[in-house]
Amino acid sequence: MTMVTQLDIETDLTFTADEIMTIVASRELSDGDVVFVGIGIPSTAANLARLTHAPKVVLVYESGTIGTKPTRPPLSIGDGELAETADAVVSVPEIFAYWLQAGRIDIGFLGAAQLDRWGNLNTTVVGDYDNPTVRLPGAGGAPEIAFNARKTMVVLRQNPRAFVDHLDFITSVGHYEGHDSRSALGAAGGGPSIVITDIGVLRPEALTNELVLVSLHPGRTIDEAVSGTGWELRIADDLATTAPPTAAELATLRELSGS
Amino acid sequence: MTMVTQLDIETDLTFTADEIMTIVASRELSDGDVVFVGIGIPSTAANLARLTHAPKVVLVYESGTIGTKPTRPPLSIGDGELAETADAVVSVPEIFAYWLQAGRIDIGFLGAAQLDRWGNLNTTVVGDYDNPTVRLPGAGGAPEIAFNARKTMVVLRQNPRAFVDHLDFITSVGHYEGHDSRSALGAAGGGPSIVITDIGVLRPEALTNELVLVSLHPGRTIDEAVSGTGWELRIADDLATTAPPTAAELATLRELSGS
Amino acid sequence: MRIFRPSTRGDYLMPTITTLRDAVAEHVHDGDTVALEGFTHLIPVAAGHEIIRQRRRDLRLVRMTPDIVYDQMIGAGTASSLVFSWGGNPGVGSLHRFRDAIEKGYPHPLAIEEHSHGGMSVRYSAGASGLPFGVLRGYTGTYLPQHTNSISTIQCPFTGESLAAVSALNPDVGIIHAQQADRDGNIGFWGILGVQKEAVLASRRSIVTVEEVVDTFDSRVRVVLPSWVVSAIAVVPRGAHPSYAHGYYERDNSYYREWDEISRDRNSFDEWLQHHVYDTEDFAQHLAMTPDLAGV
Amino acid sequence: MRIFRPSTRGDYLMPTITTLRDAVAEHVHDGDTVALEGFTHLIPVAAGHEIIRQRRRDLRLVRMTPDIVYDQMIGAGTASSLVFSWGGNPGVGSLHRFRDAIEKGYPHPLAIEEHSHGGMSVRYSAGASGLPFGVLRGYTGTYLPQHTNSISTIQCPFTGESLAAVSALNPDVGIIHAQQADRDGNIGFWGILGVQKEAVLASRRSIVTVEEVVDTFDSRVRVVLPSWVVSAIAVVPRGAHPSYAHGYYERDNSYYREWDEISRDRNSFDEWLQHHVYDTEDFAQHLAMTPDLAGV
Repeated sequence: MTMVTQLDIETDLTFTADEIMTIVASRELSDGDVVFVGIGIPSTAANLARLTHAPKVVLVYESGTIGTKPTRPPLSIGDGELAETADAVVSVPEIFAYWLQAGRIDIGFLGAAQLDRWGNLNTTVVGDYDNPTVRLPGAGGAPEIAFNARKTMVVLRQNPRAFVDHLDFITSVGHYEGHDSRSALGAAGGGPSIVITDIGVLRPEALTNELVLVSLHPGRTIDEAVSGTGWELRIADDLATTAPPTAAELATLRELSGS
Repeated sequence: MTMVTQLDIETDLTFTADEIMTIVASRELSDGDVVFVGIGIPSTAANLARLTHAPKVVLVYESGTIGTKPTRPPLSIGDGELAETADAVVSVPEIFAYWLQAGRIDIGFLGAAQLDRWGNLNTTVVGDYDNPTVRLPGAGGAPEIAFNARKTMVVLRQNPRAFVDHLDFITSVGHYEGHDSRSALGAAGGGPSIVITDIGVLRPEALTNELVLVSLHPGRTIDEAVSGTGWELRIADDLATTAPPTAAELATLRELSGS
Repeated sequence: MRIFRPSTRGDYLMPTITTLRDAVAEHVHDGDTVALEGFTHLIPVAAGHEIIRQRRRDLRLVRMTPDIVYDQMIGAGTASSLVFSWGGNPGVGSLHRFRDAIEKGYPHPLAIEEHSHGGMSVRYSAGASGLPFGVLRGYTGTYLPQHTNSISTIQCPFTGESLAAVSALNPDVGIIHAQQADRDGNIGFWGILGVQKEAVLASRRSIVTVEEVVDTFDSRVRVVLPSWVVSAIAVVPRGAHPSYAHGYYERDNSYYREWDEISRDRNSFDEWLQHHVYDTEDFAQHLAMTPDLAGV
Repeated sequence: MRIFRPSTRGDYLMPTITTLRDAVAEHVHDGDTVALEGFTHLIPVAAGHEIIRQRRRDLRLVRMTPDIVYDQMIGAGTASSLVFSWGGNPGVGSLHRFRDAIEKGYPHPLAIEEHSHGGMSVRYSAGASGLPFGVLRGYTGTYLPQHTNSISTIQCPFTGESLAAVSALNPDVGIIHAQQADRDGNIGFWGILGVQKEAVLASRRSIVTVEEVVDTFDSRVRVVLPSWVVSAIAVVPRGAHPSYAHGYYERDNSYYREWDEISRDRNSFDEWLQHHVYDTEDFAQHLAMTPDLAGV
C-alpha cells in the first residue's frame, strides 16, 4: 500500500487541456446523479467520476444503455461494451421519451462547435443554412438534452471561433436570451449550470443568466480568457483558481484513457 | 390409419351451440390471416383453424403475444402458455400502437353483450350509464379492434336481449348508422364482415351495411332467428344452410377443449 | 418540471428493501391516485391486501383490467373512484363488489373514469414520457367520450386529420409485482409484460413486490427497471396469487371461480375480508389458509 | 387505411430468403424513400453498397445517424435528399462526401430535412403506430423549425400547453441488419437496439440482412420481428462491417479512421467506389479486400 501511495505522489502533475477539462467536469458529478453523456470528454469525465469519488453515478447513453459501467472508454455511443455492462438496454425511442423527456436525467453533458454568452449551442452550421461555410454534423440528441435535463454541463475549448457573440444557428437552447427567457419557452430543465473550457470555468450569473468567468485553471490568465471569447467577457468578483488535478485523478484518468 | 378413419366416422355428429359457433368461426380463417383474438370462442375458433385447415394463421392476443401456438386452450388472454409459444412478446402499449392501430391485423374477433342491426356493440352498460340496470365489464380492447382491424367477426348468441333494436351504449363501432357512415367517422378498418350466432350467420348487406340472415345452422329455423332478434330481421333471398360440422372438426375441437 | 422519480436527488438513493407493510405505510396515503398494474400476469395482489389491511380510504384506483384484487379493494371501501378499461373476473364473469358499488353505491358510491385498453395504454405511455396527453385512432362513434372528460380530439397539424387525444396518467403511486430484484435493487421480469414498466415510470412513487432477491437475474428477464426509479421493494413470495408468476407458479383458476361465490353476497365477502385480511398479519398468513396451491 | 405489411394478405406470405442483390432489385426503386437504420450497431452497410452497385438514383434517404455508408451512398449519387438528425463519422469527424454534397452540390445538390434525435425517433414511432404525427418536448427556441416543414406545434387539449409536433415517417423501404433469422423467417437481434424495430414497422416494405439463419434463436435475442412484417431476408455475414454485430464481430475502428482519408478527396473516393463496389459482385468480395478483420 505504501508503494501505491508513493507511486501516486510521483505521478507527473503536469496536464493537458483535455485532462484539466475532463477532471473539472468529473468533479461536478456526485453519487446518485443520473448523467446523460455523449462520447468524448463527457463520457471520459463521467467514467472518471465513477472510478474516483462517485462510484454510484448513473451513466445513461442515448444509444439506450442505462447504468453502464464500462471498463474501457467506449469508442462510440453505441459501443457494445455499453450494452454488456448496462443495468438495462432500451430502444432509442424509449430512451428519449421515457427517460430523458420524462425528467429522469439530472445532468446532461454537452459539447458544441459554438456557444454564446447565454450558453446556447450551435452544432448545425457556420454561415448561411442554405449556403453553408461549414456544415456541422447537426443536432443529434442535444436539443432534447438541453431542453429536458435538470441541468446541463458544457465542455468546450475557449477561442473566438467557438465563443461567439452571435450564433449563426441555435441548435440547442441554453439560457436563450438571458433572464427568464428560457423558462418562458417552456423548457423543462434548468439549462447550463457550468461551462468548462481549457482556460477556466464559466457559470451563469444569478438573475441575468449571462455566463461569467468564475474560475481560472492553474497557470491560465484573465487575458487568455478574454481574448478567447468573442463577446465582452465578464469576470466574477470572487474569481477563483481551479484546484489542480490531484495525482490520483491524473493517474485514474490516464489509466482510463489508456495513455 | 384405418382405425383412425373409422373412429372419425363414428364421432357423434350432434353438436352444441358453442360448437357450431366455434366451427363456423374457424372456417372464416385462412392461412396467413393475422387474427386478434380474445378469450373464449374467438380463441378456441382460431386455434381450431390453426389445428385443421389453416396451420399458418397468425394469432395475436391483446396481452402482447404475437404468433402464439398454444397446445391447450388458454385460460385467460394473459395465459403463460401464450407467452411460451409466441414468436414475440411485446408490451400492451406496443401491441395496441405498433400492431393493431398500424393496420397489421386482418381480422378482429369480438364478442359482446348486445349488438344492433349495424353491428355496433355494447359491452359497457344496460340502462342509464349513471344509474345502470346492469353494469357490464366495459370496453377492453374492443373499440380499437373494431376501429382498426381490416375486418371484424362477431360471435354472439341470438336472443332479444342481445340482438337489440337500440343499444343503450355504443362501446365499439360496427357499421355505425349504416351505409357509408362508418368510413365517414374515419374508421381505418372495414367493420364487421360476419356475425355468427347459435342460430345462423348474418352478414352486412351491400350498400346499406345492415346485417341480414344469410345462413341457418342445421335444424334451426327462420322463425327462431326472427324471434331471437329485437329488430325486424331481414332474410337473404338466397338463404343457405350452414354446412354441418364434420367429424374431423368436432373431434379436433373436443380434443382442444378437453371435453 | 416533471420529475418522476422517488425523490429529488443529490444524495445517492437506492430503493429500500423493506416489508410490504412499511412500504405501503410510507408510500400510499389516503386520497392518493394508486395504480396496481398487471395484465393477467404478475398482478400485485399482496400489495392490494396490505392497502386494505391498513384501511386506506378515498383512493383513486387506476388499472386497465380491475379484477379480483380491485373487487376486494372496492368492496373493502378503500376507493372513491376507479379509472379503468375492463372490469371483470376473467373467464368467470362479473365482479360483484365492483357492480354493487356502481349499481347500488355500496359500501359507498364509486365514481368511474372509463376508457378503452388502447386509450389507457396511451395514457400510461404519455405519463411515462412526461407528456400531458397522447394520441390514438379510436373512440370516435363510441359513447365513451360523452362520459369521460379525459378523452378529447386533436387535429394533425400536417394532414388535418382528426384523432382521439387522452390525458396522461401520472399516479401518485405505481405498484407492480415482478419475479426478481437483484441485490442492487434493480427489478427484472419476463413473460407477458403488460403495462407495468409504464405504470412505474408514470408514477411519482413506486412499490415493487418480488418473488425473490437474486445475485444475478434469470436469463429469461426481458424488462429491467433500474433501482433508482423504484421507491420501495418488498419480497413477497406468491405475492401475485391467484394470478401467476411466469417460471414460479401457475394461475390458480379455482380461486377465480370460488371468488364468484364469495363476492356475490355482502356478508360472505365481509367474512372473507375479516378472516383473510384484517385478521391476518400479512399475505403469507392469507396464503396459508388457501389449500392446494399449485406448484410449478 | 394504413397497412404496413409486405403485401396484401389472403394467401399466406413468408419473407423470401434470397440474395441481397435480388432483394434490392425487387424492393428498392429509383425515387423511393429508403431508411437504412442502425444506431452505431448493426448498420446495414452491405445493403447500402448493393443499392450503390445497382445504381439507384433520386432516393430520399432517411437515417437518424447517417455515417460512412450514407457518405458512400451520397458520394455515389444515389440520393437527392436526406432526412436526418446527426451526420458524421463517429469518433473521427466530418463526413466529407456529405459535406461536399451540401456545401458544393457535388455530385449533385442534396436537399436536407433536418431534425433532432428525439424528433426522428418520435417520427418513426408515429409511423410504426399508423399515426400521422407524434408529439415531443423540444425544438422550441432552436432554429430547426424555421428550416424543416415536418416540425410544427400543437396544443394539449387538456392543459393548453404548447408542444412540438412532427410528421410521421413512413419510408417505402426499411432496411436493417440483424444477427439472426430463424427457419420460419422471424428476425432476432440483441445488444444496442436503436430504432430498427420502428424503421421496419413504419415502412411499406422491408429488407433484413442477417449474419446467419439458425434453428433456434440465441437466448440473448431481445427483439423479434415476426416473419410476416418482413419482405425479404438475405444472409450476409459481416454485413454490418465496419460497424459491429454484438456476439459476432467488433467494430473496425481503423476503417472509420481510414474512411476520413479516402472520402476527403473526390478522386480517391471515386477510386474506392469503382474498386470496392462497382467492380465487386457482392459485399463478400469487398470484405475480402479489407485486411485484418477483427474476430470476436
